[in-house]
Amino acid sequence: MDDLGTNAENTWCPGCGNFGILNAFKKAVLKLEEKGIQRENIVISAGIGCSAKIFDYINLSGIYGLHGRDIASVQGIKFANPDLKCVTFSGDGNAMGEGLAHMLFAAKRNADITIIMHHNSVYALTTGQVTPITNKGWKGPSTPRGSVEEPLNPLTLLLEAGATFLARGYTAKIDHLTDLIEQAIEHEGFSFIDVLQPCVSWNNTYKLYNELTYVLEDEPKTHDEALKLSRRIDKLPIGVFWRDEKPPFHDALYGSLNPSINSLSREKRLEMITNLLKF
Amino acid sequence: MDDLGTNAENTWCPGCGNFGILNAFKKAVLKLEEKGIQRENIVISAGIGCSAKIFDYINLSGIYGLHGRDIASVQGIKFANPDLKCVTFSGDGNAMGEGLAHMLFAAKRNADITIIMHHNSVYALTTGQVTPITNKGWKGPSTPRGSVEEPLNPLTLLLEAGATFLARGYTAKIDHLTDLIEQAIEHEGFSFIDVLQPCVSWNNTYKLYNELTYVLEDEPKTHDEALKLSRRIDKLPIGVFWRDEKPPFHDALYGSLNPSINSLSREKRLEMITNLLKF
Amino acid sequence: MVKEIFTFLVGGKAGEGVKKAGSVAADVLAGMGRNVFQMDDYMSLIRGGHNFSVVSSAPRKIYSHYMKADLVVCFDKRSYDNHSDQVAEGGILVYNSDDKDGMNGMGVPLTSEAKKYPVRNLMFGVGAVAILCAALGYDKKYTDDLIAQQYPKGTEDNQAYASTIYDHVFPEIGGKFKLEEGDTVRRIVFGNQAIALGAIAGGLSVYYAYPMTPASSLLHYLAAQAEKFGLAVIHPENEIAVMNMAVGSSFTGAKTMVGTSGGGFALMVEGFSLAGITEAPVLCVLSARPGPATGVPTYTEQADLNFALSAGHGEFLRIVASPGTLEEAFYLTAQMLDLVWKFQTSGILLTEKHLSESSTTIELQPDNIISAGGVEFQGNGYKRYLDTEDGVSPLLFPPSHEVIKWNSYEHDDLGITTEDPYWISRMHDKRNKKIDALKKYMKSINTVNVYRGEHPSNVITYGSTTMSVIEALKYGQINPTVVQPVYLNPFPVWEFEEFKDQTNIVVEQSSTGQFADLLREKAGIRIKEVIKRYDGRPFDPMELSKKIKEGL
Amino acid sequence: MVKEIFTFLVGGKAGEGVKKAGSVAADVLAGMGRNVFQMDDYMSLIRGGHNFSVVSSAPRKIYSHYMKADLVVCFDKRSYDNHSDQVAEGGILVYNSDDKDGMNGMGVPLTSEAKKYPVRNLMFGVGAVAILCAALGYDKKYTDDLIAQQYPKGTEDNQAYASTIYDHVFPEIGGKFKLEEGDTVRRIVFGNQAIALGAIAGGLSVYYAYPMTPASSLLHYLAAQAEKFGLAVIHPENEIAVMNMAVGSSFTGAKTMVGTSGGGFALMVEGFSLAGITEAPVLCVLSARPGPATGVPTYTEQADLNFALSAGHGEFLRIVASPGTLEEAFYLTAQMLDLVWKFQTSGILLTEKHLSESSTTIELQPDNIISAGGVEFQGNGYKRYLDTEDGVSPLLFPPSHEVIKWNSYEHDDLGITTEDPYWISRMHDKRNKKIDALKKYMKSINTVNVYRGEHPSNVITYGSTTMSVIEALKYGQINPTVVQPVYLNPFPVWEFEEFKDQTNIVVEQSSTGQFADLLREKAGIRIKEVIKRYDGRPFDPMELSKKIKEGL
Ligand SMILES: Cc1ncc(C[n+]2csc(CCOP(=O)(O)OP(=O)(O)O)c2C)c(N)n1
Ligand SMILES: Cc1ncc(C[n+]2csc(CCOP(=O)(O)OP(=O)(O)O)c2C)c(N)n1
Ligand code: SF4
Ligand code: SF4
Ligand SMILES: [Mg+2]
Ligand SMILES: [Mg+2]
Repeated sequence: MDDLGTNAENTWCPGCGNFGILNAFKKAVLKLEEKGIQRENIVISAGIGCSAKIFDYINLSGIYGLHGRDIASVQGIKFANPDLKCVTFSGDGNAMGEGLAHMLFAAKRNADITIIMHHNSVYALTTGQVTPITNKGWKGPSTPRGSVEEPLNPLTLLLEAGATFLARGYTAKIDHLTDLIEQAIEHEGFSFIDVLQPCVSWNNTYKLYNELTYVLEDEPKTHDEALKLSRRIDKLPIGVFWRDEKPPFHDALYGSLNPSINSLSREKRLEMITNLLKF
Repeated sequence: MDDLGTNAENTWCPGCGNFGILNAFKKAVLKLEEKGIQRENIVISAGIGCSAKIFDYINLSGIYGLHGRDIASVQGIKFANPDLKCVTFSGDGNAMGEGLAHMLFAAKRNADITIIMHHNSVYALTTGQVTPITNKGWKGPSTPRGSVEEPLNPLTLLLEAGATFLARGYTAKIDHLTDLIEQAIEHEGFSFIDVLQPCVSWNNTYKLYNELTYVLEDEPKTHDEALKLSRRIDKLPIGVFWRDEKPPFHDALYGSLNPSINSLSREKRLEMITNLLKF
Repeated sequence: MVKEIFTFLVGGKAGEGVKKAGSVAADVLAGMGRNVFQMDDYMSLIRGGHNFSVVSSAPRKIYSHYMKADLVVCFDKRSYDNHSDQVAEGGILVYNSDDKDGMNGMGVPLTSEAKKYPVRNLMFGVGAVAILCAALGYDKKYTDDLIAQQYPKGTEDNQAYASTIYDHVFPEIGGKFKLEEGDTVRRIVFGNQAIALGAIAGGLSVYYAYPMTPASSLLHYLAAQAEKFGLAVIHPENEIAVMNMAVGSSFTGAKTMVGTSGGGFALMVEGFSLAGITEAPVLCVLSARPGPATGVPTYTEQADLNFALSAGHGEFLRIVASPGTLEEAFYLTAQMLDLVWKFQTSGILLTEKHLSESSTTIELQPDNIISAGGVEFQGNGYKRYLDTEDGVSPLLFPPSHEVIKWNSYEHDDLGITTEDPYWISRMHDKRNKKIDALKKYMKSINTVNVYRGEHPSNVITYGSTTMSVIEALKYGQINPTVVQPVYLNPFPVWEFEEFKDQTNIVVEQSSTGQFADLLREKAGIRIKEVIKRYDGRPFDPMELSKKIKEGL
Repeated sequence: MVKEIFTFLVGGKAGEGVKKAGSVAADVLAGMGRNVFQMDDYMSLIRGGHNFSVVSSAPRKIYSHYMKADLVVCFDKRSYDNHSDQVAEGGILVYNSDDKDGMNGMGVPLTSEAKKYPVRNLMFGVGAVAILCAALGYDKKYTDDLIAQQYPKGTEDNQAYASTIYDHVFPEIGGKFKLEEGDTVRRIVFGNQAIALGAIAGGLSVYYAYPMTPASSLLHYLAAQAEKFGLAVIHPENEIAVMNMAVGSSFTGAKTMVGTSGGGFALMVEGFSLAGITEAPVLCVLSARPGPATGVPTYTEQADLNFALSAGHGEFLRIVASPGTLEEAFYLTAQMLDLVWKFQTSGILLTEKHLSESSTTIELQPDNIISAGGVEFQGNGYKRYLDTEDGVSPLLFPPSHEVIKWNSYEHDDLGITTEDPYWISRMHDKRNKKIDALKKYMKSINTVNVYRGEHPSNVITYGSTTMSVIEALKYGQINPTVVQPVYLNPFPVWEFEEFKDQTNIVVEQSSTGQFADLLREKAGIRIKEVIKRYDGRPFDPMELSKKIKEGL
């Protein structure tokens, strides 16, 4: 596992939930390798935030993108080379704020990517402002008198947008999370994991999540059940919330073409263009 | 009613559904005037598209904004002067494509604005491309082999985002639409009307909508009922889908302050700053 | 009457087949072996309003339409009002006598005749084509065949209608124009098509775009060609996605292009800056229209120049080039695709509505095209941002045993985020070295077109305005030297030394004279006069030649 | 030992109270009537890493921190490694003997002493404050009071800890530094606070921003002041919303401002262009950090200059100004708010992390502030885009019996969309007239600061680098004339005539020398040398003075 790490200095706060995501992801990669998915076929991306720093800590290829735009960039990788497994690490501000449209559209088109959302309910790296999924009343530096807005629910929105794989994990349940990551990457089509990630510096939710989370026994069978489960707040189920089958976008649009590999030769292109310009 | 029109040349195709929206809106303004809402207190906005051209045809003040950004600009008007009734006319490409995030966040924060969405399922002004709510299979110039994506559902997404007033109208049912517009403008908080708008040039849906639409007898009582209704496609109910009460954003954030009017005097500001800078 | 230049102008409402009639006329004239240039002037609407299409032709290469036309066909009163004073000496004006009568010119009952058929769509256009055929002396057989070929829907009705109109006008104008045939029959291509074909020839694999006039037809054309050429052509949710997806695709080694107009480009600039720091090769076609903001969507202007030259925050190499003709658009697109890959950076092919949407007969040599390339890494121990002599690091694409990290943060040579002052300044230097390397390379290629003339002064111009200038000089029979920088950033100052202190006239389509300022500021050019047009319309060669003459 | 300049540097991990210790030190020194300048160097992380705060002070006005410090306190080995060679002659180095021992300087068991208390957060900072108090010869009572005032949480533990540390160091360093008292006790203000207060003083009503370093503290400060001053301070979904909302708010007459850094600004430029064509008065504070893209978020650079000067597609008046000091930031923000309203256009207050996040003692005269204004319409028959002599149309706000239409399309004077060539060029001319009108107006105000010196050469600089230059000259006792354009667009060329052919040295924080190019290209300035720094760090006055001396 060691060689999945890098020499980059880790600058997360001690005790940060992000360590759990890093560990679970590395484990998942090893497990996928056992199943024959080579690590060089897995590429990663990330937005900007504490969450995104994971990019520097994982020794895999990919793009450290812009705040909110990783979900677009990672789709760009997939669409150009559909052979690659594409995973992005998105903060909740990143995915639900600046990047919301990209995420909903990725779900809508069933882009074959995996989004791991670090759900800490704050813009952690920019010192604790409210995110779109922060509870009402949050006193961050941009809402000193308490946020006045109700949070969005990532899971119900994604369900409505047509997502084909939705799950929730918790950073303190590493093996469970590992398993979810594995399944999400294996899923053909859009997959999203809402990872409950305590932020010890701005929003320490360990106690809360230890109390409220429980592992789902059965996956919901219907869209309605999935919706209902996603709405629960008295308890926080973790596990797979929704699974569906639809052809992934690249496949539906251009079948087995791999644009980065199956490029026509120069000769062929010029010949075809010459013909096209002849009468 | 005449003086609600302008001298601008109307450049909609003869038979376009947009005429219905124009007429219904003018009627609604007159009715609101009868109720004591003066027309100068109603300001309008619009994105870019055939739909948006309505801005030139209505003799009210406002901002003809950018494609997809009218929903932000109209909120900007409201937040600075909460006394104004703010309505924007958004194409479906505008509201659900380029502007999706703005619309969902306007609903989330319960911004006290009205969005009238011209639902023609095409980017009409740019010659008939697929929109985010166009049915799968649509052969527009950017999808010559047929679009491969399932449409988004504006109503269910907005329900999930926390919208407090949702309705659907049909351009061929002018009185019904007039009534919806009136209610939407009167509603305190976010309101949205999904207006089925046949586009005779790219997507002539008159026949379809004449067959499928019916006027809702009872408004749904629960969120679940509203969701269910919004999902119907065998028939297309028109009427009010959802109504809720929540304090509008400006009120929740700064109460009765009207930033454009209640500005502190220069003297007061300078005095306060001087005090702040003193020990 | 035998004329060198013959111009056909047809005007009417959107939806009446104006543009199609123009295209058919262009085909007819090209079919005579002549060169043609077609410019479509249309409003931002779908039906109604006022559109016109103007097609000029000559046995020689022709670079512009002319606003004075030999044959003018007006479908309605508004067209008549707009164009009745644009009839050339000895020309013919045909109008729709059903819309308004008692006017100068020849009235034809276009409407009442059309009413006899169920589908009136495009039918006026068919009438215009019949009028053209008659005026050029083509017989009915030719006209019938032409209609059959060009209007596959409702052909019979259209033929019948054409025949009636033909008969109407033939007695008066039949064979009025005898045109010299040209040497060979050439293909007609529109500007965005030339760009698309250049990109494909250069190796394009992936194209992303969100529709925006006047770049939309690039998306439409590529989408239509996608299957044939094995391209991924994708229309995503917005322009921000477009640019960020493009960076993602270029990461895989796929040659990637995007296209838009000013407003869409404005949304892309953050991602453009991302391409700068990640050193992602991405080419953006920026087809300008009058701004600011929504501006005038279906018209032309050159007001995005400064914006393009410094788009995106921070310092990085932005290659900007602008084609002067449709032929050049073809080659230059391929060359730009090559350059962004060679130097791993973002580039802009800056053009305007006037080039994107005009059509002309064209002779292309696809073999002359440059294929996009870049240095590829061999061996072990890959470093994405290896600092090399010219600042260009070898490329490598996934899947690979090596780890390839592109990073939007400042980074070390492995692509790992850094805040270390050493790496921050070193990576700035590395990227800046590419600017010098590109400049050196540019000295080995053609970066400025110089059309030598005999008059001891120069006309300096760029982009699609080049076409207007060349045609104006031909028309006016004046021959200053025309200097047209193809590359605008880095600006090829070295090519301007000789012109610096000569008499220079600048022609551009902007209200503040951005291009003239660029010439003055970057290359120290002395400028005698700046001829500007900024009402959304391209220059007319006649007017322009007069202005240039006055200026010289 | 009595010194003019006294510098305190404290380094450690994020979360250990480094910045707070710096602020307390600044308060202590300011409390002596001295002037202070505090610069915080921190990484983009929340806990750990390496941060430091450096506070320089003098009886006279001081414009920069110094990297050679008289008292250096290091909380950990990394700080020691970074700063042990930054001790000034005769200075003192204190380090944490629990982290590494056997080093030069004086070891203090910061960690083991802190471990005796439950809450260790910020405690090292308290230790550093105690060390400072001891070194300055303050007694325990003073120190206790100071701690009570500055660390309201866990005061007693902190006092006890401070006492222990004080006792540790006093024998060796007690009273080592005797500092001259200054004339009066001044307030300390940070850059973004000066901007915020300037905006409020100038009439601000609405502020929109999405958090982005180094502009975030502007949002935070204004959010905290909102209730008191009756402002709407809103943090929406993204920067695109920010700019488009701002245009909406300005439509109501509310003075509106937004703030961001390069990447966020990149997202705003479409809306910026909207402000251009709608003639919406919107002021954007653009606080730069090293780019491109995400770059280096918590450091400083001046690389967004060109981008700011021509941001947004199309042609419109963009006013760009950059404050040279924190005092100027206060007045200039108000003045810019006034100008965007006077000329109804978009403006950029361009600054950098170094100004935004540094603090200094300041003396402000709020009475000197300009309040934002504009021409308001009276009467009937309102035309939003009335073409006037100077291009500025009267304003009117809803609710009104008149119809007020702002339009992102090109429009006629009523604000109705147009495609008419007449209106297109006329509205271009109208907007361009405002450029001339502004230039004329600018000649009546101060647009360039000139600090006259005796040396027959000039140092030209701008933005926060001005502070570094002034301090470097003071330090080096050299006195060339310092020329600092406050306004960068339109560029006040008229003020530069006299300097054109003199010996000019340019100082800026960019790798390509954008500012030098601007001076050369816009004002024809001959430049002897460009001193650049682009590793994210501000200049140090000592180093800079050496470089300037060499250059002169
Ligand atoms: C366009 C843009 N706007 C703002 C920022 C500043 N920014 C960096 S990270 C961040 C928020 C991160 O929050 P989240 O995505 O939740 O990540 P976390 O730090 O909580 O893991 C913001 C606003 C940016 N980098 N780019
Ligand atoms: C940033 C930007 N991108 C693209 C466009 C081009 N554009 C103008 S209208 C439009 C689509 C309009 O579709 P819709 O909102 O559905 O309106 P409709 O014409 O159907 O009423 C587009 C893509 C633009 N004006 N701005
Ligand atoms: S601030 Fe929060 S999210 Fe960021 S590293 Fe620290 S604990 Fe983790
Ligand atoms: S194209 Fe469609 S939406 Fe546009 S005006 Fe015509 S009918 Fe209406
Ligand atoms: Mg977060
Ligand atoms: Mg539409």
